[in-house]
Amino acid sequence: MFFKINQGKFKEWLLALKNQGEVYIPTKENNLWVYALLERQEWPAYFLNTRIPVKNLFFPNRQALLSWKYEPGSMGMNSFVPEGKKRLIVGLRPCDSRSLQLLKPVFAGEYADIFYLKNLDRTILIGLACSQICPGSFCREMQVDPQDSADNDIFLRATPEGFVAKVITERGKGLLAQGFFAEAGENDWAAAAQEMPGRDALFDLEIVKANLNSFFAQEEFWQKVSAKCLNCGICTYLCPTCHCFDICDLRTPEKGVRFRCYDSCAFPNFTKMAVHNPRAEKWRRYRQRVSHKFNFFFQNFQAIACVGCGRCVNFCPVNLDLREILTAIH
Amino acid sequence: MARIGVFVCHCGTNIAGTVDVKYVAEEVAKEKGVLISRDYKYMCSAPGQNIIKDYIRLYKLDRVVVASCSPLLHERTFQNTVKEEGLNPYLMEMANIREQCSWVHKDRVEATQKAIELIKMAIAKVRMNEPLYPKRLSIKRQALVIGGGISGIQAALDIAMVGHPVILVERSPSIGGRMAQFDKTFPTLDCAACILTPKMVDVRSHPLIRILTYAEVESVQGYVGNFEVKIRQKARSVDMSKCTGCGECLQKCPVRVESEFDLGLGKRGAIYIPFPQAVPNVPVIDREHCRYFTQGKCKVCQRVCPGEAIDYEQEDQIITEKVGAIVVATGFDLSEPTEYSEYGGGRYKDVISGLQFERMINAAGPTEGHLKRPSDGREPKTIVFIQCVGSRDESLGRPYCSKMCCMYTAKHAILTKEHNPDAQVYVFYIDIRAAGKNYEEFVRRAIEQYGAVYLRGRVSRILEKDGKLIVRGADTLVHGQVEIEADMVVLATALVARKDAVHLAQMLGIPYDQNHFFTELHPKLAPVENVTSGIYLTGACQAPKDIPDSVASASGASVKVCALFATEELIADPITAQLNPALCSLCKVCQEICPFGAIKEEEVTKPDGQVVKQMRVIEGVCHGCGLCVSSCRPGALTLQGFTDQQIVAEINTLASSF
Amino acid sequence: MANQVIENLSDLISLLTELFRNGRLTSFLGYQKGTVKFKSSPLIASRAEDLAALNLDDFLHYNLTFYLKEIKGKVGLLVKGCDSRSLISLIKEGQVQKEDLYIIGIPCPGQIDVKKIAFSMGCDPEDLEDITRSEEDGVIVRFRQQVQRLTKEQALLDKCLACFYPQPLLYDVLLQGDYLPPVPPKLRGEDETARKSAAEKWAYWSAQFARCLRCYACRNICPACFCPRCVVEENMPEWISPVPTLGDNFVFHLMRLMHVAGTCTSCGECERVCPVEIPLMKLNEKMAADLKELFAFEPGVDLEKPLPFRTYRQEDPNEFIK
Amino acid sequence: MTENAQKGKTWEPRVLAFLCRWCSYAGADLTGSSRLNYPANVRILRVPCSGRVDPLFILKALRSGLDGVLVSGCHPGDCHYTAGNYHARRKFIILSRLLEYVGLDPRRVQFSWVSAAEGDKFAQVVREVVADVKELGPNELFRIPEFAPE
Repeated sequence: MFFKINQGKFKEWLLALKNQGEVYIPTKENNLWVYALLERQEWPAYFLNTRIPVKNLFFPNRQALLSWKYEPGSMGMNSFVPEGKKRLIVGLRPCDSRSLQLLKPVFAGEYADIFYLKNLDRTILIGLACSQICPGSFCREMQVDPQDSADNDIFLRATPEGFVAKVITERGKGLLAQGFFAEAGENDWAAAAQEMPGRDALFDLEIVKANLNSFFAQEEFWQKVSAKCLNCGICTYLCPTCHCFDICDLRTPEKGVRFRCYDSCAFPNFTKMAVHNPRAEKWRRYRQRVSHKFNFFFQNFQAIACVGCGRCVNFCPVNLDLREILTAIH
Repeated sequence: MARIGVFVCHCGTNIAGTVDVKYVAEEVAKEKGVLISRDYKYMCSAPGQNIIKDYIRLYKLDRVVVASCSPLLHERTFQNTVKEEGLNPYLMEMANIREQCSWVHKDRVEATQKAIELIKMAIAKVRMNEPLYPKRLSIKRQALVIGGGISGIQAALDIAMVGHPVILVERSPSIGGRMAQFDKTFPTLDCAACILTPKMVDVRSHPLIRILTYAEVESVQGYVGNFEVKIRQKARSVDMSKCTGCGECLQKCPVRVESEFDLGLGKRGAIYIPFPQAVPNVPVIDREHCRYFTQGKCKVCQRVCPGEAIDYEQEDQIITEKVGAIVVATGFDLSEPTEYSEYGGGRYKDVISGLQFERMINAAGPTEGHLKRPSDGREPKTIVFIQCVGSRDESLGRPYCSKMCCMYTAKHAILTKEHNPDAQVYVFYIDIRAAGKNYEEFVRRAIEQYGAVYLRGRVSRILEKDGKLIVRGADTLVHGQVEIEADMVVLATALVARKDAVHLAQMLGIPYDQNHFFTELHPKLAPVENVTSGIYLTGACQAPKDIPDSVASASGASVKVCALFATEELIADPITAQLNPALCSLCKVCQEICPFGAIKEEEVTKPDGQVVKQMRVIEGVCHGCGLCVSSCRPGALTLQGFTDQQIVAEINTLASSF
Repeated sequence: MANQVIENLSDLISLLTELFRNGRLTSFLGYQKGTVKFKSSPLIASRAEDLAALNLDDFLHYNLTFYLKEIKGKVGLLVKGCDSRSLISLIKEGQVQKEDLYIIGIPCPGQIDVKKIAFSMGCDPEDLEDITRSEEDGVIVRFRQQVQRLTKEQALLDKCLACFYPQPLLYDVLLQGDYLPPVPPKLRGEDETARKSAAEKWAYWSAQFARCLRCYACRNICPACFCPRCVVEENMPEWISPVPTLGDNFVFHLMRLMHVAGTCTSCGECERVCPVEIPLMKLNEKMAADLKELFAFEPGVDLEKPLPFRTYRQEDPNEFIK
Repeated sequence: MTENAQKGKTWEPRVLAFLCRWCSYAGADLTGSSRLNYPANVRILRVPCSGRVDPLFILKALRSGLDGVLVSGCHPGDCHYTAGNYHARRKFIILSRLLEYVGLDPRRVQFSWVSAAEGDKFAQVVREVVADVKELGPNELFRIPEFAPE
């Protein structure tokens, strides 16, 4: 089911969406693109993708889990389960939309993570087709189509006049039935597709997957490819699918809050135990990151934990390029 | 889990009058790990201490907090209390709820609340306390005395008298120092040599004292009780074991150069002893001037020496010795008279320094005790003495008083008059500083009995005219200019630190002031000690000092050395820095900033045979200030008794936000 | 210091190859082509064969000295004038020995500040299509079918506009070239944030630090951060919570500044790598200005002068103390 | 602070004072033995030397919600360990200026030299610091807005 809308109406529609819940749109703040609560800012005329991936709105770097307080003779506890307030995120790129679905099995397993699931449940996702291939990205190799995505409630394609919308879910459909959109057809949808600059595929994901097991033991390979690595957390923190976390308490003698925050397999301390660190060397940590995304995660969840968004490539302080490693493995 | 007992003292009404001690005890009992919390009228009394002991036994307490007066007052008391019950004394902490709470606050609610928080801080700290044990270090019972002047001589004798071996190192060819240059001593006018020479002989003949003259300390390593010193014995070119001191060589040496000892007023040979009573009475060859060394031939001394003691091939030797303590007695230098060009020092031959005058008037000196003008050898009739030449002069960066000049100038005035009662003596002074036993009387005698004319004022200029010195100055007491036609002018030049004082200070790790005088640990209460344990100061290397002061400080330093040697082993306070090499980045900030030189780099062989560099805290030297700890960025250093964990635990008890 | 000058890149590769062969070098740090636009990539060579990738282009931001924290042995490396100051700092901190290094100075025409260019053009760095240095002056930028000429002041890193040490202060050999500052160096003007009221300053820095992800890229790329364990990782006691609260972020950044004081040469790598654009150079510059004003200390220019927290003068400022 | 709130009192600042054990701690003792008065808002933490005070202690105290910090040591030249206070002074002025730069009023973190003989000065210093901090109000700088105390 397709609809279309012109620029002016689109802006009105965004404002109208605020009646439904909190609306987040891509916004440039402090020189970087983030999803920000729609207040007075304009819909951006042009943007590639947000610097901070959308996971941050579902699995934030600082999630309060519970709080406690000692009372004379007892201890009061309080949980921070998110309220069911509805949210709408407009303008997700297909890679980020995919990442939210990829993370679902992680948080929905035997011990369901109520925070992530509730956030997912209360959020309507309105995706947007890409206008350009981001630097460092390899989405097509990762089987993410920059022009289409089924991981949203609604998916938009921009046209010179406005947008063509594809309805994917029922709750998505509900949002369009508000008089802002006009009906459109398959041909409008197809016409709105933008030509993405072509490039030969760097690698075949299937072959990478198949080869990873045999590469695992090649220490020299991993040492060489990870030599530049800084051990910083940029690639993991900006990765839409990385989801390792730490749990810490902040407290005074009387009260405290338990938090969840990001942790990174790039940090030497990540695996540090009392007397032993199984991944003390950098190459082991780097191997872990690649293997987890392309091998272990697949073994657990039958999916690859990478959407090819290219953030880790583009923002790596030392230009350590995951694509090169994958190509080499291929 | 810690088993903590808290004991809250009433101190009569001193604490209980302002702080609700019962409530405090109840409140702190709720803290984690507190098994018992008791209050009592006087915790420091015998029954009070017994309460603590009883509860330690009864509850098997392993930590104790005493909330009472200041730890500066009773920390030792309560440490002993818990120790008597078998607890390590460092497992006791105090909360100061008297001096820093009940005595400074009036509001009972506020004071009570504060007392509770102070005790909670102490509880938080004591939880982190660990038993600490004093460290024991061995002591090498041999002392090194640097400098063979009267201070060094006295120190060597005192230490040796107690039975400890002493190495006395003197840079010049003989011991004796400045005092050997003097004629008479104030205020008694007894002859310097008469009282010094016997001491020099005592030193020479003492079986426990080893004199190394013509020698210099080259390096000092180690720490209190365990120094390793390297001493350079300069080549004397005379075999000490063969020389009989007959003096034949001195007579026959064809070279004549200015004698350092006589400050240019006399001559000596290239082979020489500085003065007749030298100890050891063995000459040295001054290779810079010796004809054999400069021109390749001569060897007169070798030919005349009956003992075949001359050895031109001798080389410098490095002597390595272990010592437990070092006494620094390196004395002073004198400022250059040339600093005052208006006085013509160095230009006018008859303008001399006080020490030159001292040599001149000395019966054993270059003029055999006769006053003679250096220019023409005539006896001076009118002598002007000028005080404070180079001292108390901000423009030279030397604001201090040289202390001795007032006295020795009075002495010189008296001696001049005694030599020639007709001589006229003028003294220009700024203030007369004669604070000392019989000192003021001595100066009065110079003025009243001997008729020295004291003029209060500065000399502005000295001119040479027809073989006379025209001294122009102010007499501030009559508010007028004076002009004196003098035959000789004597400048009381300033006592200054030795030229190489800084070099020695850095070698020994002792601090020095802006004038390069060495700094004592405390100017009043530790006047001979130094921040570097095991190194003691005496004499004029610290500041201008006269003979009685120098001798007294030498004996003081000696007692400190003997006290150190009297202990079986060094017991070091366990409040010291500890280093975890695994966290150390080897940036060496600790080594650079440690005021005591307690941190050293050393090579360590690991179990796998690999040799690595590591920093090490020498516990015997560490004073426990914690400066290195707060400067150590990776947290490789910690201070026992005041660890980061303890301090953060204290802060955290006060936390109100997160 | 040797006066040898290397004519060109191929001579440099031959020299390095020789040094690898005779054991004078065990590693070499240089630059190679990057895989994304406007970026080169560090080259870590552990044998002569790796040198083939050595390439010097217009984008040599990296201050390679930070790799010396990790890569030990006989290391050869390329340094720009500013990078050499980090070497001096590291020698003073006892982290490297001059004898272990083979230092090759390279000329630097000033490094292009892609973020600054994008900001002035009102776009994102990713949107810029092409940046080329122009012969006469500055750079030519292509962006969405537009072509724009920018002056050096508009196009180069701020630190390059204040380049007082265009020639390395420490080197074994120099690569042929002009060792001149890109523009006549000017001291940086007063920082406008310093003039704000306390509340405004707090609001400004709160907004900056609130973004901090605590990815530690600033610390890890910093040559001055060489501790085997950073205090932020210490948990007994825990000085700074791993949770990126505003307060802990403040403490982390202030602590880091205190720890690199005197060693930090304001090379700007921390700010360049920050994924959330925290203006860390403002803090570095503030620290540098204070050290200069209070202790007459300039980091990384003098091998002899003691680091500011390793010495003191009796006449140091005292008025701030009651 | 919450305790006071519960007692229905007005807000009272809490100031942590790091005192060196040789000079300032003894000076604070003298304040007591001289029966001089100062506000009860100060909590004293004994350290061996002002040189032991790591700037992190100060940041930690502020982060913990203390409203003010005082560090006090021996006068220049009087350090029991000869130079601890000189070294500390360098770190303190740098820290103090940094805090000011990021918008923290320097009156929240103050320094003093108080000798063992200056009981009256200690009382005066505490009075001044407490008055300053009172004027500045509670230190809520580091509080996480969503968890501001109820």
